[in-house]
Order: sequence, then C-alpha cells, then structure tokens
Amino acid sequence: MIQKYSPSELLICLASRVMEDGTTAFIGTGIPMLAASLAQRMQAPNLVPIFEFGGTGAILEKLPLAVGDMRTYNRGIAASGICDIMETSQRGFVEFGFLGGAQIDCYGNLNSTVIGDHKNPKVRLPGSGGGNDVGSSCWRTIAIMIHDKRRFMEKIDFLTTPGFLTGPGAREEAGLPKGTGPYRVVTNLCIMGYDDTSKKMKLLSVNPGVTVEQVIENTGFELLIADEITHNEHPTDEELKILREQIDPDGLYR
Amino acid sequence: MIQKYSPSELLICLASRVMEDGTTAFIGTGIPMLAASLAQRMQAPNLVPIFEFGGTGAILEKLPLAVGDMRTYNRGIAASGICDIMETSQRGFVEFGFLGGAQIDCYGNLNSTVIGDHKNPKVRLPGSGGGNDVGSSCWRTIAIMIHDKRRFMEKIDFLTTPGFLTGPGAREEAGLPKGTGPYRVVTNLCIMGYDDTSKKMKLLSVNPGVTVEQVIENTGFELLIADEITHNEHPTDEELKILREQIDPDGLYR
Amino acid sequence: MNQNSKCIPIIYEGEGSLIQPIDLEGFREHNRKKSKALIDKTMSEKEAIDKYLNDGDYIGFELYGTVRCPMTLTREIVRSGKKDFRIVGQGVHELDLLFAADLVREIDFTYIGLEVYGISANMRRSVESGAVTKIVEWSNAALTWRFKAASMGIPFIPTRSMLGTDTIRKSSAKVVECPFTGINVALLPALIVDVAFIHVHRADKHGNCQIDGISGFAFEMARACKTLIISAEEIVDAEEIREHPDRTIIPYYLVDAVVHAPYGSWPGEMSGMYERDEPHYKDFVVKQKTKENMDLYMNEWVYDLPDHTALIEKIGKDRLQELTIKEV
Amino acid sequence: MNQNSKCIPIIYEGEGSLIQPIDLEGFREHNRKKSKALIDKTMSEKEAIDKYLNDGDYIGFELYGTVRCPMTLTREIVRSGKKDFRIVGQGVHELDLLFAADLVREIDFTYIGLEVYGISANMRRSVESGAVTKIVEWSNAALTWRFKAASMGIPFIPTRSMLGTDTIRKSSAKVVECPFTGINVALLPALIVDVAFIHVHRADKHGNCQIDGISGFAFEMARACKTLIISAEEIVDAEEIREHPDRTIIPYYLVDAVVHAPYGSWPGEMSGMYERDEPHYKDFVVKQKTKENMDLYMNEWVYDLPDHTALIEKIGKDRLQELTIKEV
Repeated sequence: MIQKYSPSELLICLASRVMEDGTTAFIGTGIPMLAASLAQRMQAPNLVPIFEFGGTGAILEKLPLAVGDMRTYNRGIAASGICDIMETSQRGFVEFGFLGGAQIDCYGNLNSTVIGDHKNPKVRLPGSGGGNDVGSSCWRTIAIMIHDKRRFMEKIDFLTTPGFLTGPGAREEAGLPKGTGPYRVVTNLCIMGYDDTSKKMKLLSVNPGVTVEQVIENTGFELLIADEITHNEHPTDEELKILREQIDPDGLYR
Repeated sequence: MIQKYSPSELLICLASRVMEDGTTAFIGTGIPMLAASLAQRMQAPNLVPIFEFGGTGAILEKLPLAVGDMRTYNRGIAASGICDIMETSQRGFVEFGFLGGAQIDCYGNLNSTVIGDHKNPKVRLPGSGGGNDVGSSCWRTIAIMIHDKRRFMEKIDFLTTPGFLTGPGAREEAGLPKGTGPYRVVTNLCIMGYDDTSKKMKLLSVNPGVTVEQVIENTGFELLIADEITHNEHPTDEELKILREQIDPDGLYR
Repeated sequence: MNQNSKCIPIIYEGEGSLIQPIDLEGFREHNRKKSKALIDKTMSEKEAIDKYLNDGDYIGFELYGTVRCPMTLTREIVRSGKKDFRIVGQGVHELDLLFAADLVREIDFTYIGLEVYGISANMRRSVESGAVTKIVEWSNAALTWRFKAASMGIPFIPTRSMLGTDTIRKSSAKVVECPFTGINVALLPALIVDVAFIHVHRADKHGNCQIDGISGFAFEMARACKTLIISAEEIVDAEEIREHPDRTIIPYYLVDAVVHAPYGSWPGEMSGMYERDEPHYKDFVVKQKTKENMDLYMNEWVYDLPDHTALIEKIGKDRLQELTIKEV
Repeated sequence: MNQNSKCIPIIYEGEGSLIQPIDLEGFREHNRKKSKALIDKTMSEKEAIDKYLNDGDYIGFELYGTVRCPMTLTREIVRSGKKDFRIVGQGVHELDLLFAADLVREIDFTYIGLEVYGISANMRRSVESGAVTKIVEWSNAALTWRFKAASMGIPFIPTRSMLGTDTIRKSSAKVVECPFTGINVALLPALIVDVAFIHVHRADKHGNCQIDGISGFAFEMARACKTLIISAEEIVDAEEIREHPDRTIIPYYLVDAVVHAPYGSWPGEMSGMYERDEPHYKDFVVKQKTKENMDLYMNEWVYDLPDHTALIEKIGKDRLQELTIKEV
C-alpha cells in the first residue's frame, strides 16, 4: 500500500535520489535542502552540502531557512565566505548544483531575471544570485521546476544561467569549464536528462500516474523521448518516515 | 656629554626619527624592527607596524627574529596572511616601507637579486622577497644601507626593487601607483632624500663626525647636495636608554 | 625590453555601464588619509549616518537574506531623509526598506528577493515603476569578486562565470582570450563602494571587528569601501581583540564609525546569538505585498521609532529573550 | 552581441618561462576525482612521501623563514631519495636542506635566505654551480598572488607590483593596459603546485586543519596544489573541528595525507607552542657556510635519523620542554 504524499515530498524524494555518495553538492534554499538532507540519510551518507555564503559539510539536523543561516554550517567542517565557496566550485570541486528559475529552454538555459523586456519588465524577478555561478562551474546541475508550458519555453525571455547555451560545443566556445553542464530536470511530472549529441532535453522517466503525453502537452518545446521511459517510484515508506520525522517535523513541505 | 653608541644604534635612531605618528610602516627584519619599536616609544606612539606575513599593529615588546614570527603580532590588532597585507599596501594603506639591498643607484633603485650576470651570477643574492612589493606600493620608502662605492653605483647589476626607475615620470609610466617612491636613504654616513624635479638622490644631512666630502667619496654616482646640509644628532640619552633597556636588552645590536 | 605589438583580443563587451567608476588612485589617496590612530569611533546610528552618508552615494550591505544584516543602520538610513542611492543589489532585507522608502536609483543587481518566501514586492514596485533608472546584472560571485578586486587594489579580476549568458550581456564585464592559456575569461571591473554597512558580533571602540560563523563577504566589502560603518552586538575592550589577533576580520583603520546595536540584525538572525524572528518576518512578507500595508509597516517599525533603543523597547525584552539562543 | 575587434595591448612580456604549465581544466578534473569521503588519512611521513611525491614534481612549502615550517616532512623528502624538483623559492629553511641534498633543478624565486643571518650558502652553491638550471624571478606578493589565481580557478590575476623592474623582466608576467582604467598592470599566471607541504597546529584524521596566529599563505597554497600533505602538531577529534567550523582554514577534501608531527617545525617556531631553537639554528648558520660542514649537519640531523620519532629522541625531552612556551 502506498502512503499519501504531497507534490513537494515527491519532488524532494526524486531530487534526493539523483545525488551520489561521496560527492559535493551546492544547495539552495527550499527543496534542495530537504533533498540533500534525505540523501545524507539514504544512499549518500558522504554527501557534502555546500552553501554559497560559506557553509561546508553541515549535518543538516534542522532545516535552514536561508542560504546564509547558521544551520548551513551546523556542526560543519568549515564556515568560510562566498569567495572561498565560489572559488572552490570554479576549481572543479563541486559535483552537483541545484537550480531553479521561472523559465527553462530545451538546452537547460534558465531565466530568473525578468519576464518581458529587461528595460521595461513585465515582472522583475529576483535575479541570478548564485544561479549563474552554479550553472557555470558545477560539473552537473539539476534543475527543479514546476512543469508547464509557460515555464518550459522555446525561447526564454532572458538567459540568466547557462545550460548548454545554443547547443553542442557552445559552453566550451563561450569559455565555460569543459565537461560541465545540465544533468537532470526534476519536475512534478517527470525527470528529464539531455541527449548526449544534440544536448537537447530528453524525457527519461515519468512520475507515478503521469503519462508521456501529459509531459509533452505541458512542455513548450519539442521534447526528446528516451527509447525506454521508466516510471519513477513513489516516495518509499522509509523516505517519508525520515522526511516527516527527522527532516521536516514541522511539516513545512507536507 | 655624549654616550658611546654602536653604528647600528645610530642607524636605528636615524631610521626611527624618520617615522611619523599615526602612520603605517612595513617592517622588515633587523634594524627596521628596532627603529619602529623605538619610534613607538618616542615621537610615534600611534605608529602601526605591518609585517608582510600577516602581523598588524603589534606591540613590539620582544624583538622579532623573522618577518613571520609570533612577535610580529604580539598583542597585535590583526594576524592575517601575506595576501591581506600586500593588498592593504596595494590599496594605499601603507605610508612607510623599509628597504635594503646590495646595490642602489641615484634613483633609489635597489638590487637584492644578483651580483654579476643573472644567468651566471658571481653572487646569487636572496632575491626580492617583499622588497619589490614594498617599493611598488608604499607611499614612501626608506632604504637603510652601508655607505660605500660598491653599493652606491652608477649602474646596478639588477633592478630588483623600483626606486624612481629611469627618472621623473618613469614610475607612473610603468604603471606604479601615483605619488609613490623613494623618500630617504639612511646610511652609516648620512641621510639622503631625492630632488623633487630630477628624482636624483640628494644629500640632506650628515652623521656626527662625517663630512660632505666623505659622503661624496663613498658614493659611486654624482650625488646632489642640498643647499643647506644639516647635522644629524647623536642618539640621545633617552633613545639609547629605551633601546638598551627595553627594546634590545640582550644587546644584539650594540 | 620585449616591446611588442601583441595584444589580447576583447571578444565581447557587456552593454551595462559602470554605475560606480573605478578610481584606484583616488581610492589609494583616500585610504592614505584615513586615520591610523586608535581613536574612539563609537557613536549613535544617527551620528554615523548624519556624518558619513550623502545623497547619491553608492552603498552596500553585508551579508545576505536575513543573516547578520545591519538592520539598525538601515532603519536609520531610511529615517535620515538621505536619498538617491546607487546600490549593490546583494544585501537583501535591508533593500526592502530602501525600496519601500523609494531611495534607490541605480542597482548592480544579483539577487533581491525573499528566498523561500519568493519575490520582493518592494523591489518589483521600484523597478517596474521606473523609480529605479538603471540596472546592471551580475552573478553573486561576480559581484563579490568585484569587491575582491577593489580589496586587492587592482582594476579587474578574471572569472569563468557568466560567460555566454544574458547576465554578462547586461553587465559591464569584458570577455577576453587569456594570453597564457587561450581560454576565454570574463574580466570583472573592481567595485569601490562609497559607504558600506556591516553588522558584526563584536568590535572594540577603535573598530577592530570579529565575526562568528560564516563571514559572507565581510572581508572583501570592508576592504572595498571608502567609508565603513560598523554596527556590533557587543563593544568589547581593545585588549580582548589583542588577545586573539587572528580573529580580527576587519582591522580598525578600515572603520569610520562603530555603532553599538544589540539585536542589530533583528528581525534577522545572528549566528550563535539569536534566531530570526519568524512570526515578524512572515508578517512582513504578507504586508510587503501591497504598498499600503508596506507603508503601515514602515511607519510602525521605522518612522515612528526614533532610534534603536526605541525599537528594542517596542519588540520587548521577553520576545528578544525568546529569540536568544540558549547555551547548550 | 557586441562582437568587436578591440583588443588589450600587451605592453611588455617577461623573458622567464612558465616552469609549471597552467592546466586549469586538468586541475578541475583532478579536483573532481579527489575523494570527498571522510576517510582516515593519517600516516607516517615516510608513507606520505612514498605515496605522493614523484621525481621532477613541482613542490612548495608554507610558511616562511623558520616559522611553522614543515621540517619533519622536509627531512623525509631528503631521505626518500626522490629528486629533480622544481620549487617555489619562498619557503626558506626547508630549501636549505633540499639544496644541500642537491634536489632542486628549477626555481620560481622570490626570497631564499636566512633573514637576519644573511645569505643561504646552500642556495648559493646550488645556483652558482649550475646545479639549478632555471630561475624565474618574482616578488613575494606576486608569487602568492599566483597561488591565489590558482586557488580561485582562474588563469591569471593582475597586480601593480614588479612594474618597470628587472624582476618582471626575468619573470613570466605580462604587462597590459587595463581595458577599464587605462593603467598598466602586470598579469601573473596562475601557479598550480604538484605537491604542497603545510604544517599546522591541529588537524583531524580526515584532514580538516586549524592554524593559530598568522596564516601566511596556507589558505592560498592549500587551494593551489594537486596533492596536499599536512603535518600537524596535534591530531584532534573530528568533533573538535565541527565545534568551530569557522576556524577551519583547510577543509579535509583538499588534503591527501595527515602526518602527526609534534615539534614538526623544529628547529623553527610554532606560534603559541614553542620558540625557535636559537642555539641549534645558529650552529646551522655556521655549518652551512661550507659544504663539508653542511654535509656533516645533514648526516647528523637528517640521514642518520630514520624518522621523526628518532629526531625527537635525539633533541631530547628536556630541550623540547625548554623551547615550549609556558602558559602565562
């Protein structure tokens, strides 16, 4: 029997499962924090969470409320500053980075700067923050998104954070570090990766109860489809138990 | 009655008197350390000694043995690292810097790298160390030298640390910060400054018992002579008392 | 001399202008004149802002979000009536108050928002209405590295961030081909702030400061500004600083004013000392959504309070005690 | 896109070669593969040098003079028989032993000497005899900024040092006209060290390190090397590190080996722990003046001792106790 869970809980579990043991991960506020905390307690006990304002290797006992708050270095191995962290990433030490945004295109480029024109915006968004840096220097980035056509777009209004830019070779040509780029997009509908050759977004697996057609319908660009589409597992009893009892006992994400 | 004193004690007192209250000074090992310590107890209680490996604002109770030793931040206001210190100087925060070398020319350029050819040296010297940096970014540098013709040369074998380079405007043209450069040369014979227009070394005052002719004889280039040559005072009783009782009780420099 | 006619290709130049010009020589002259004497710099927040802040200044706040944020100084800036600031868009909660009071004209923008609580409506109103007349974009690291360049006394610093994006297009960075490796790097222009505001755990009266926990960009910003106003939870004896010189992150000669402001980051947090005032902040998050409610908030929590002491009284000792982290 | 044909004039190029090539992408790949797991890295100095040092490596030592210098590791390097190193000419006392054993071929030189005690005769013999085949000159800051560039993951960093001198002529820096300000700056190429040696006050078994007092260039060098061998006065419990994460200057993932070496800086000093062994050092200063006496010194204090434990026994507990700084 499957326990009930919230859409957030599903996203947390899916994002959590992507992380690998013995790697470093840039963690932003919200779902990535819970996902990292869950991963530490599941398949990745040696996952090292890194927060842009200086926290490294925290034991994520209490949920941080901000990327600079004191929980981001709770019993951590280091509490330094933003330069140290960003330079550590620029030196190639950070494997995973989580990203979000208001819009994403088929190459995984993200917009978190502006809806409409930059000069006369319809909506001014919060801006790059560390997003562009994470997207530039982490080895593999994971975008967490709400899946709909207004967000998965043929042409985004502003390219805040680099995905594969205009396609194969474009990152390297621009000067971004070799071998880096988007890795996964985790949404409320599915998990996507990228085609090795074309660098275009490709559906890999669908969430429980979601069809491939639904994903396509909610995507504003032509989505590649893997030969074999797998089905993402429901959050397991163990995941939900840890999440609810240890990580989010106040139920902020239930 | 004049107390007897050593040549080192004279140099220490002369160098000490050059320093001004409420300023910062880059201190190297040896005589500058004693001079700074003496200045702190005489006319410059607010002199801030700065050591290249991180010590700032030390109370120089015990004589440091090295520019990185723990006495260089004894009860100091900060103990950081070489980058912080050198960048503080590059930002214009350091007024005085002490320099030394094996050779000096009429523009105050110093050699501490090599005697003879760089490729096949007659004597390989210790190298720039922080000398070049002090000479580049401090507002006013003070060279402390033994005065003889083999050291005060028309053409030095290697330009390690910048004085006025090739003369007026040369520092600025090279890109060195505006308004910086050599200020005084303190020797066992005299104190020299630089001519405002030609930037050439100029005799300002002679040490007790020394004649202008002696200085000229011991200088390997044409030395400018100030209109009025003053006579440097002997170390005073107060200076010697402080030096011997407080700063150098072991008599290392007596 | 290897004089030659070689050159480094400039591959791309951002369209954004330099909101703050780079005057390295002027910065050096300014730093030379700053007093190096160990004088008492403690003063009230009102005295500090009166004395050191001017209309049109380029200003910056450390740290980020609601963490160790100089809110006491920020409220006084708003009350002072000074205006038309050019800002570093990187502090966060401080900027909500500045936008609400319509004090911002130009922004070097990286992130202005409420983190988990979403977009800052104050920022949106100021930007979308045209009250802000110029925005130049940067990544978070890029903006901090701009401080770092200034803190090093150099005119620019290279980075591998921002390449290939609209972020760099709307910045004033320049992309060049590295003459050593042939790779493309973005050159970030140094950023020298006119007046910077930093809240610390403890300072002595001369301005020597210690910070616990992460140091954010305090090291860099303190060294990249012409005037530095410090607020501190605690004013300690100078001897306490001298006992642990390796804990001094900001030496006194960088500092112009020291303001004693216990709970000076409220409603934000202070590492090891007190937690964020979550109910208050959530209330702010709701109120900021409309201009009318935000005005009420500003009256209640800024304009109607003459100074920090009045704020502390209004919050109340019991509430502050609740927020205080107890010894484990 | 503002594609254009603008360029930055290269005004001057130093004649010196890059002793260590700048391979930023290779450095990134290497750093990616370094283990991020919290594993026990403690081992003897012999195991560490055997495992991680190779003939021909580019190596560096922190700090300077006789202060917090990794002498235990240095003696083991000499004993190991490994050779033909390219070095950063910035540590100091360590290099005396390396020169005496004729292990150095190429040097990025800034200062090698005995400070108040004058010129290093060991260095002179190696350089003047031609045993050292290549010397490139730098200022002290320039060399540290080269580490800083590597530590930032960027290919170069600008400076206003060295301009107009023979020092820059014999360096591999390049002088360019700044595209933002028009002033001349020297671009310093990043310096990535193959194996770095740093002695610290305390480390945990995973490699997290704390240093008391000045930090010299430990921060930069630890981040500018491919392999990092730490020696530590004390091995502390990992929980002690986690209690004060803001004291960690070197995080464990940078570290490959942790060697427990109490009095590991002897005959140098360790801030707050022990003083320099002045009589021993003065004896060394005399002995190093001739090759014959230096060879005797090397036999007595390096070759004839199998390891650090034997050294400690030879110095003797009483003498070490005398050097130890007593609590005030």
